[in-house]
Amino acid sequence: MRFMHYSEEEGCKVGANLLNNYGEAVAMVLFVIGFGNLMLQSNLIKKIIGLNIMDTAVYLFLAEKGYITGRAAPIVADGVQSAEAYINPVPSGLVLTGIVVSVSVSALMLSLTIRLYQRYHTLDLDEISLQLKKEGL
Amino acid sequence: MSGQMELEFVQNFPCFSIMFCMFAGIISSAFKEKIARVLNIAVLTVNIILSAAVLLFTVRAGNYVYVMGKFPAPWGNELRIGVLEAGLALFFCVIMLLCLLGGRHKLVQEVEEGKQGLYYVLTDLMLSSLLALIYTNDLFTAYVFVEINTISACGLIMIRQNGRTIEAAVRYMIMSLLGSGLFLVGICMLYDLTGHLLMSNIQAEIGRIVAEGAYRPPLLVTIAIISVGLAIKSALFPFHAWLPDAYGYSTVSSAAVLSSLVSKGYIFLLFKIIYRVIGFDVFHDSKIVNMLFIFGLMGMVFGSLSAIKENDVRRMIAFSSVAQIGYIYMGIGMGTQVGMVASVFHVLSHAATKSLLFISAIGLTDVSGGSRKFIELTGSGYRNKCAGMAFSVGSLSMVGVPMFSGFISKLLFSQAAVQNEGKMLPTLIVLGISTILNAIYFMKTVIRIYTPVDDVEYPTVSWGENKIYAAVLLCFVALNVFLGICSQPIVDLIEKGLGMFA
Amino acid sequence: MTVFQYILLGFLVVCAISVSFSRKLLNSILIFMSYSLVMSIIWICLESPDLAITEAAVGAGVTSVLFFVTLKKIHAIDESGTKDERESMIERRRR
Amino acid sequence: MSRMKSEEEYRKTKAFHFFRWLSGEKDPYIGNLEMRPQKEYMRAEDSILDRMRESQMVMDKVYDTRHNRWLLLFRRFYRIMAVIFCIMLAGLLLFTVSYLPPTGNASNPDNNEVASRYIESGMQETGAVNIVTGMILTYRAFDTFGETNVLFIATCCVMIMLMVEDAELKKQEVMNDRRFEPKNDAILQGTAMVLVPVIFIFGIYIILNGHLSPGGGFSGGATIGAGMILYASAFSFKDTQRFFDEKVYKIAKISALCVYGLIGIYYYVTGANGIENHIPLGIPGHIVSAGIIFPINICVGLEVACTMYAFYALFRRGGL
Repeated sequence: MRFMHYSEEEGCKVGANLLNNYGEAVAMVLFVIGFGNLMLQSNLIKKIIGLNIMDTAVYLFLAEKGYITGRAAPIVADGVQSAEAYINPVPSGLVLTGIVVSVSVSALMLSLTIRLYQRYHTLDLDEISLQLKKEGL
Repeated sequence: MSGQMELEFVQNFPCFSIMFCMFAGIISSAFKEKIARVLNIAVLTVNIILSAAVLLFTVRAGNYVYVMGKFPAPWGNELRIGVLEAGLALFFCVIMLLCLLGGRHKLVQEVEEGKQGLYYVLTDLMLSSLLALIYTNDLFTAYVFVEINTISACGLIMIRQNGRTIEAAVRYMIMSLLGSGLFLVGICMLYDLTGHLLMSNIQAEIGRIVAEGAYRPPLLVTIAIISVGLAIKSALFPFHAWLPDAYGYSTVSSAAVLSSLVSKGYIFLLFKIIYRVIGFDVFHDSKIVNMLFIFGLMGMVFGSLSAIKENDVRRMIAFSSVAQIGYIYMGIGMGTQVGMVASVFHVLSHAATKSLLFISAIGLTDVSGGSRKFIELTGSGYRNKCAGMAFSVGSLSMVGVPMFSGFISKLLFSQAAVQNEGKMLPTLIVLGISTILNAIYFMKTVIRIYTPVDDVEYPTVSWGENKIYAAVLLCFVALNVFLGICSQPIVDLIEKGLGMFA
Repeated sequence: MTVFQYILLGFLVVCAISVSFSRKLLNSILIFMSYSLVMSIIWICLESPDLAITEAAVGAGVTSVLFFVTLKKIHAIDESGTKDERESMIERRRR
Repeated sequence: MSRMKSEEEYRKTKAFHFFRWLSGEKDPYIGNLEMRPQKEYMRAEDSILDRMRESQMVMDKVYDTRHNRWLLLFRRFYRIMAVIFCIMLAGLLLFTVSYLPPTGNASNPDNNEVASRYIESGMQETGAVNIVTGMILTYRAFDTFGETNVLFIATCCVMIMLMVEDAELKKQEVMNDRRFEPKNDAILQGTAMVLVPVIFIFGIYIILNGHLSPGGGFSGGATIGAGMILYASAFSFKDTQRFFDEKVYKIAKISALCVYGLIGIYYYVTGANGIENHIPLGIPGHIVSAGIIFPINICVGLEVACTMYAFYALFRRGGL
């Protein structure tokens, strides 16, 4: 059960699949870019774009995971039903669920942005909190 | 295949309770505020009855698996109901009902007329998502309902529309979206490593992985990512920037529900993941427990310090809930069974006490001209006797005076610390420090509200004027004292449930 | 095919970085729209057409439209939309 | 014997004055010391103004975003820490990816009995030719119902945020809705006249063939919503309200969700209790087949279309 020791001595060298998993690598880079936008950008709209980039990066990761080389899309064509014919359908379902979640979340964030702008005429969250301090609400 | 065998009718109740909440939310979005409120209270009462029946059944017959649909374990969705799940569902329904009843008069004042119906829609859907988070046996279902929970919590914050609440809602959304992004990545990696989404199958696969020794580093990173994501969502110490505004300025029932239920839902999901997905031993062997432990200790101290600095009652209570969440994570971070039991009990006691504090604080501020500053609150305990009594009970329980619930959880925490030799000293020291700090700021408030002031320009409220409010406060106090006095059966129940969990 | 995928993935990264560093909000939203379209093409290459259709309709279609309406609401695309959004905001506050 | 001094001589001596002063009969300085009434201290106006200006300057210095040194320092520190955190996260995730099983490999752990059962017996068990649709609407139906509720609750929150109840505020919103836009653009309207029916038909096709071909409720609903958005932006909202106003929206959305929920609860309960549910699967490949998938696709499509259009309308003019 104690697997920490092994992982520490393996942890120094990077595993072998990095070049093979280039899709996942790009997805993770995109995820971090979106994460950083969501965390660092002062402009709310760019925060929301970063949120969308983050979500789509995760979905790209899932889609890459579902892909199997040389197999077709999971739609039964002329009665062939062997598991060797089609790619893994599960990640597609998960991504289909996730896309709708992300669009609703971004719509909610955009509505909040509109209201904040109509009140304070700025998109910078820190300036908004400073104005709130000033008006001492 | 447990799905195919004949079930008792009681076993359908969890599915029914989730679906009832969703139906209530959907239907009441068509009607006016009055019908929505009646529907909401009816659904909450029905849910209390159903959860109580499920709790009795599980205590009698042990835990069982409920297949949502025709297809059993690795193929379809599942609910898994045990003692702990049923008890927590019952508790959450009771707390939510009391919070909504207690905060209603403020809701009518603070939310504009046409939008009070939507408030009850949000609460219905939030309750359904909480129940689904409690009952579900599937990680991706958990993710979807975490999103529902986040969106409805944001709606509860922003429905009182002033600048503070909208800004707080934006900050809350940003933090919790960072958290859910990390959580989703963790789920995807787990799926990639194990090929399952159902908790039981994932646990079996992880056991095999750890035994074989393949994929150890990604598994470790995955555990870390999931824990950090859920910690961000439940406002662990470094990530609590959104919390004081969100709790301090939203309408009072929202503040009570958020502080007592929403974060607890995420924490319970973390419990489930530790026990049922990753496995307790694997989680205990990883270094993440120490990380959670350290952050919990920091939260206990810094939350209390910033609560001492506040001069606004509701923000002070909000900061103290940062400290209490630190307690819970400290209990998780001990990595022992006893610590887990203490954390679960603290979830219960904190939910009861914090909502009591919020709702009684609103009574005190109402008789002080609506101002939350301490200087205005002087003597308000005499002007609104019932709220003052309830507030002092809550404060005593938070400080950890015997015969109240907070004392029991502190006792359990210290027992867990004594049994864990490595982390005993820091735990006991920080527990003592944060108890002293709690005592400082809560006793300051209690003394302030019971300081007699000669020229009283504010009106005096008697018990009978708002009967529902007084009754809610009495129920909360009774719940608190019940948790404090006959705690042994509850602790036994929690231990039984955690035993069934693994 | 793999070369095509390399190109598209590189385009994704370029889009994401340039979104974060572009100064005008309108440009960043247009770049994000093309990002979604490229993403849906990649999903077609990955043999999942359902995702491609949904992403093209939701991500590239509706989400971008919502972004544009938001920009219009906050007056970032009107006669002052040509200059930097921040300074136009500052001068609006002076008024 | 001492000689007596006369009274008037004695009154001139210093001793007499001294003793008289001691006994307090008379103040020696009275008469030869002038007393002036003291005028009270009065602060000058400009000093008050100076002080107020100073406090104002202090306030500005404290709350000034750009010139407050400590605030800027804190922000820079926060940014640097966040950048470092992001870089560490990137390194960690890439390190993890390098250990994950290889892409496109058929023997990965995620291509296990679950996926193979979905593929091999999915068509017989769900009646859907499109395995993904069959999976998300039959095997994992609970997820999808939760997801539909995510859309619903997001619409509720956007309504709370942007719905304008007040009458003249609403009129004002509608007034400045079309600023900087041509009212009746001939090119746009002509294109919309041609495109909107095509888009609607395409969306309906996607929804109805969701179990036979790529697509399904979500993509088709989003397509129909995009068509409605195009119609509403080419013409005015009045033309849209002729066939889609708030009442229709509420009826459509709530009926769709309720039908979906009823089908779902019937399906869950019968499946869990092992009762045979009486929904025929039909022949795979026909339009009306695949048991519960066909009606659920229609409901989801309706819900998604309503939601997308509602987002747009609420953003544009604070009401449907």
